[in-house]
Amino acid sequence: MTASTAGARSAPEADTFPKLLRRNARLRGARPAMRFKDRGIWQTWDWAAVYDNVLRLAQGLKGLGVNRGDKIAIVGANRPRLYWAICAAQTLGAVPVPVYADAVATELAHVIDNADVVVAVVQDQEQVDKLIEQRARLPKLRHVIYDEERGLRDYDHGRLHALAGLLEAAQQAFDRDATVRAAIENEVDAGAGADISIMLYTSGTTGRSKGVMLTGKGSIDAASDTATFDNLTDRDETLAYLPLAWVGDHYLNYAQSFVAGFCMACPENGETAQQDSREIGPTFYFAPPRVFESLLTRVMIRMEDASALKRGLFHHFIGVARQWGEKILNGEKVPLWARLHYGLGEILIYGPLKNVLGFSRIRVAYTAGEAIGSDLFSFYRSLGLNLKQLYGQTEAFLYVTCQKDGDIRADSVGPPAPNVDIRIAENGEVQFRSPGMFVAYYKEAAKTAEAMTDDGYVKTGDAGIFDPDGHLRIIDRAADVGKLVDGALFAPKYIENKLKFFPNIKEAVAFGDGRDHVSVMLNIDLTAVGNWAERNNISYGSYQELAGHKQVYDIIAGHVASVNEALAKEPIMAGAQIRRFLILHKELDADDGELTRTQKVRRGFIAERYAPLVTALYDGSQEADISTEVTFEDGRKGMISARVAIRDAAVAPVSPPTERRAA
Amino acid sequence: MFYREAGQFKTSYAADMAIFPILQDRIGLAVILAIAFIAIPLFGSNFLIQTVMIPFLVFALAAIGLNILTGYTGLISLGSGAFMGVGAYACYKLTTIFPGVNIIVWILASGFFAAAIGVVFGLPSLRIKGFYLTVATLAAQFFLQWSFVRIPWLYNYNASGAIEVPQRLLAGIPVTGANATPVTRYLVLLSIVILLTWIASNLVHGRIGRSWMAVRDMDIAAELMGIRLLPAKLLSFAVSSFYCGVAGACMMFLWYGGGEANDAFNINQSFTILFMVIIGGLGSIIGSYFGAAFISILPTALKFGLPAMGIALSGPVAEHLNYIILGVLILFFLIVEPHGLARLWQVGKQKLRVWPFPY
Amino acid sequence: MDILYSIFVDPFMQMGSAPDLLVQTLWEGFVGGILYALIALGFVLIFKASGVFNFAQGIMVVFAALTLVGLYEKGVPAFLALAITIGVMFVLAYAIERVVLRPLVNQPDIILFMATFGLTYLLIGLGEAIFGGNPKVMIAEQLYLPKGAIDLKILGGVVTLQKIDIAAAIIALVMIGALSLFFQYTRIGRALRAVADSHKAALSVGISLNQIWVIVWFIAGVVALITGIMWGARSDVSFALQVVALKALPVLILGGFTSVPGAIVGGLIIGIGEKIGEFYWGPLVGGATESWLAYCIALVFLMFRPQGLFGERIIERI
Amino acid sequence: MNETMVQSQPVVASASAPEKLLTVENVTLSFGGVRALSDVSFDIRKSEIRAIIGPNGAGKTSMLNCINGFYHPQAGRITFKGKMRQRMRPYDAALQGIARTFQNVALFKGMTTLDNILTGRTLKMHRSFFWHLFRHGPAMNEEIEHRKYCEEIIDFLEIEHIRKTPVGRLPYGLQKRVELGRALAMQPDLLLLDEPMAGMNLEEKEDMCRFILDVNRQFGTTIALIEHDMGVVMDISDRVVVLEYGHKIADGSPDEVKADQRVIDAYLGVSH
Repeated sequence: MTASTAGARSAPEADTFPKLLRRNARLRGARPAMRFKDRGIWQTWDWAAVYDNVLRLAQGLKGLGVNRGDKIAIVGANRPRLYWAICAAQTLGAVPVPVYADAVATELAHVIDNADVVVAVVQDQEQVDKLIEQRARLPKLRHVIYDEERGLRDYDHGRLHALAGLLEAAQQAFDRDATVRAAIENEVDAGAGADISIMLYTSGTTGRSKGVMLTGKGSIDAASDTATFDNLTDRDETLAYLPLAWVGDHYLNYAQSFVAGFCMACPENGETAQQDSREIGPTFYFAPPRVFESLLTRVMIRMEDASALKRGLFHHFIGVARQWGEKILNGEKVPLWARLHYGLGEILIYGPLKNVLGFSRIRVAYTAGEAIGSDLFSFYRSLGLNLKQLYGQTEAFLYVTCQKDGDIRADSVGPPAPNVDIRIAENGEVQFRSPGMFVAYYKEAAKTAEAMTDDGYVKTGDAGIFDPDGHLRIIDRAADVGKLVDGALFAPKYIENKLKFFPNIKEAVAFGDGRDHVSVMLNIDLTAVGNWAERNNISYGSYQELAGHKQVYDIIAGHVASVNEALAKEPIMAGAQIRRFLILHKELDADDGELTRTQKVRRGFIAERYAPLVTALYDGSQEADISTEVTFEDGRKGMISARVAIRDAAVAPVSPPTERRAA
Repeated sequence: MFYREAGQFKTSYAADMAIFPILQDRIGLAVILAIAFIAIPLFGSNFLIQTVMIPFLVFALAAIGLNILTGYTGLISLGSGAFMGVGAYACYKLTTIFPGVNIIVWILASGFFAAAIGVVFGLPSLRIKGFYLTVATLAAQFFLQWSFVRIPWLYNYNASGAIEVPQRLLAGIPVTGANATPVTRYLVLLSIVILLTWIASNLVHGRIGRSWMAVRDMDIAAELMGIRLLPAKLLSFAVSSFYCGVAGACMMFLWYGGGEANDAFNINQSFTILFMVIIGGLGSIIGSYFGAAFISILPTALKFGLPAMGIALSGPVAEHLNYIILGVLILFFLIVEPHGLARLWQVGKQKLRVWPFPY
Repeated sequence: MDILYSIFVDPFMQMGSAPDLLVQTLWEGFVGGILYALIALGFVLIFKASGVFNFAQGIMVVFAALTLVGLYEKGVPAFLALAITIGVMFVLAYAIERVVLRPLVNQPDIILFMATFGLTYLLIGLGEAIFGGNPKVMIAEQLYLPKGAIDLKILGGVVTLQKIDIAAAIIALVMIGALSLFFQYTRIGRALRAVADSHKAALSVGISLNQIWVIVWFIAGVVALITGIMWGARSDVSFALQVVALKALPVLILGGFTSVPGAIVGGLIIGIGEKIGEFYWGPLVGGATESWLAYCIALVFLMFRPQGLFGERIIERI
Repeated sequence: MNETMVQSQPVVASASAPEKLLTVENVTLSFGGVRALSDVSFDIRKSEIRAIIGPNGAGKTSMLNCINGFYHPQAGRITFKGKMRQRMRPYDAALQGIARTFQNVALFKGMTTLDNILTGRTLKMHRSFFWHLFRHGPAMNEEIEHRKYCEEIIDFLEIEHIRKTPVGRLPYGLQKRVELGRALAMQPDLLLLDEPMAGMNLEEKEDMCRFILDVNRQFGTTIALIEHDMGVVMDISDRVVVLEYGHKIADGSPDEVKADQRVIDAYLGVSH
């Protein structure tokens, strides 16, 4: 790994979170460390106080017989006390295991059992009840500590403890005898950077969830790199509203705040999170694309109810922002009048808008998880919100790539994060080595082996490419990526997404794996194309009729051609240009099993269902007959048959390869 | 639109319960005060100060007083004019009996006499509610007005039967009497009004104010909460009358410079102040200012504004027009916004806070 | 000692020594009371029907009288002027219902109360603007109202009764009689009584609230007009009357807001009370006690019977 | 719940020789000729949930009104904490530690949720008028101290999100909750609830039940409640007294009452 870029990189005296905490308590003891909207105001703890409480809680855990290496489950919403619990566990060299609070009892039990948890620190009665319900499955769980007493008064407190009570007791112990506290402080020093600092369970979308083990040193190195990268300081504020058990929260809020010494604020509850975020006005912000999306929709809906004047202003200045906003944000050359015009917009619209959304003070905002629509992305950026993308994984302790200020695109996730080493495998899979990369899956040696290459790279399972200036582009799940017979890389989703950027194209299904060229089946977007038809007074009776219309084909052919041009510019993809396409006579429909319920195309199924068309696509015929069973809205079934035309697509000349490797 | 509330969060109850929790509001307030204390005295013409600002401030004070009684405690009074009179005469007697004492002390002290009288006439509120009580306050109005005229001792047996404000100095500068410049009187008045406004808002934002509002909204429930009705009402009467009293004293000493009860403290004065409260907004301190500004400045505006616009008006016509417009406006406001200018202000402010959104 | 004497003994000695003066005072109090009662009547009608405490009743009296006289001065024959004035009162009632009551329906009482203040100012402004502010003489003889006085030689003295006062008394009584008949025996009358009890009931009678309000305000207007004529004939027509009209308020307090007989009795009590008070006790405090005596009487009275003479006992429930 | 909320007396199981908090003996109340209550007697034990049920117009609310001194029975005696009392004003009831909610919500419509609850603290506030003139020093400290207490209640009733909303704008269900909060703020020894669940949907009813039970358990507050929903009553109350036309027709544990023939008759045909 190359030399550190970060100031605060883990020196031995700061290679675990408890050590960092102590450092912060010394360096900036009076600076706010955590806030929590409770009882109507933002209760605030400075670093000294947090350190104090962590020590007390550690003392409490020790009292319950927690030893090095024991696992401590943390279950609940974002609450300072739960964060203390995490750090307290780390102080004792025990391993905190945050678990999703909304997990149903059985999932919760699975994780706790799988992780051999001995003590669980939970938020409230709800969680306690889950554990009691599952107690039979949890022989190893010795104690449960709860934060909110409500409703738990009458429970048997044999193995149930109030967190407040532990803190209280610990305080008395400290007061009685100074050595007790000293002993705990020694525990802090006893911790080593190489120790497992936390165990994060990957949300089990694929199979059972696995416990990803991360070291303190690794985590801190990674965090300090990115903290420096975005020059986060102890003047920053974040709102900790992401699930405690998700790597994002542990990284962005816990790790980075410990490293940079900034303050994290916990919302009062789900209902008030939006309002709380507005009050706090975070300077560093993360949200998955869908959050930004729903925000935007809400903005638009609310604007619809606004007076004509306001709406006029709004749309005018949003237009201005679309035109100049990103340029200004990226520090490009912009004519003075445009700057003034934009400045006016800032006063009248952008500023207030960001204020209402609680974005006024944001310096750095990240989004990740799924691909973000370029319009959506640039909408926020054009308002002057420094929104960036990152690509990450639990196994990497989040960051693999992240975008630099002023060098942002919607379609790529940026260059490798500092000290991250990325390579693209032969099969197009993205592989990396990073400071924060995980040690192993807990008790899953086999799976660990699967996930790693022999030379110590982590397999992401995503296929990606580097664009000419070294920005990584995730194109597809590696599994889906195939090859044409001539060996050219074929990434169906990548092509399909490119096609779907055109409003006229609703769905696209690309074929090509193991064939001699790429061809696609398309659905036109009835509204978009319908409008066009009306404007050009083309009459049509049905989707089928419109889909079959010659001029429609011409339009679509245009789109396909431009996609090919785009592909031609990308050395890796250039080989997989679209040769032939057709427009389906019916819309792909989940009711017919052609789409998943989440509206993803089921390529295999479609291939079978429309086998005649697929063959036609490859045997060069100009049209083909197809008849398929369809399900109507009312559930009746029926056959529709059609003669579908097939077109050859214009192929673009391939530009000379200028592939670059990321350093 | 100008509000940037993101990042303004409260970490203590004191901050959360502040009367102006939003930074921008505090700034706005500071600006207004600066204008009132510095800009106007420096650049304001005597006309502006004497004919616009001073009446405005006097009425604002009286309106706050009545608002405490009517707006916050829900007791309608038509006696405020008379209570102002009590203040004026008290102040007159005090300063003529003890000329040595600082006049401002007496202006404030006169409020206590008004308060005492107010309590006496508030006593019926124990048994009487609503309109009945309103009529009871009329008794106060007419009886007091009558006594002002009938008891010569009150105006030191002046032949004119009127108060003749003597000259009083403050740090060697005349603040009352013929030689007091408008600016001095304005500044003295302004200071008094600001001070009392601050106190009023303190009262209504605390336990006292809550018990008043409780009595107003649901007196039975209030009593079951442990609020003693009579003391609450009487306190309200006392405070209200205190404010009216001081306002009356200010009116005589810092504005009229002398005058006679029947035209200064008559029933119409009581009505005028009631209108200010209604139009300004019941149960709102700032509303009292709006109402006062509106109704005290309207006549002036008519008398001097229209001719300035080239529309010549004879005195009486302006007078009639004034009546008509006032009547129409009252109706208009009650119909369009029964909660008065204060509500309009709130709504506007809310709009600015959520700008560009409608809600 | 002689204070007490002059308060508790002397006045009654006077009454005894000069009964004719007493009768004279009583009579004047009586007539004054009748007029108070008439104004109060207007209040009561409106309050019963629309729950509005019509502060403008007083000014409506002045306005009506002014219109009448004003029209006459503009050369309109007396009785035509009278007819037109009645028309004006109807228009007024209609306008009020349309412009004020309808938009404010379901608003709290105080708001409507305030609205009538606005009305007051509007009417003052209009009246003065149209007919000028200076006092006018009521066209009594043109309306064939009697002039002069009758001297009764009784009780060893002379009691002077102004004919106009007698006329006033009679007309007032007649009107009150007419009204009560109207309420008893006409469909509208019954509807009005119903609305006083509950608005739904009124609707069931088949008359819309809005109509009822117009009618009531119109009747109140006519009452106001008659009151104005009487009053004008006794003194003159000017806005000073407006303040006098406020006396109707204590009358209402005695009589209760919803009781017609209450208004009459209350009016008489106030009228006679303040005359007697002024005549026999006034001098002790320097006279001119009419301005407030009425209110203090009412106030004292209230302490003992908050719901008024004829008002029903209020049982509070929660 | 935070210590400050927890009241002095602990939760006593309604077992041997339960202490009587309030006794009503032969109370008779009539308006004019109408008899609202005739010769009603029952008692309320410390820390129990006592339900008063009965058909419409059975005199339930009148009973509560007598208990907190809003009505004065012509005959009979009411003893609270062993003190017999005559012609007591509602204020005195509050002073003695009786709080209540109302059949049709009686909140202070013009004030926010927080202010409404704060008014419940009035009796516990002692700072003089003088200090309130400045809203600093003692007065402010007192305000804050009580604000803290009210925040506990707000948290307890889960109404954080409407803390600063004028209650007039709240939906009915929430208003009832705020009213309960206002009563709780008085830290009453006896809490009278007049149809706390009237006009609520099922979910709201369940919440309200939970709150009532929690109040009773957490702070050992004695509760007397009027309720129409028999199901609810039988679930949460320890003992039930049944009124009909101002007469007591049954008194005892939910099961006993349910079995009582007269109660069944009384409820026949009465719609709920």
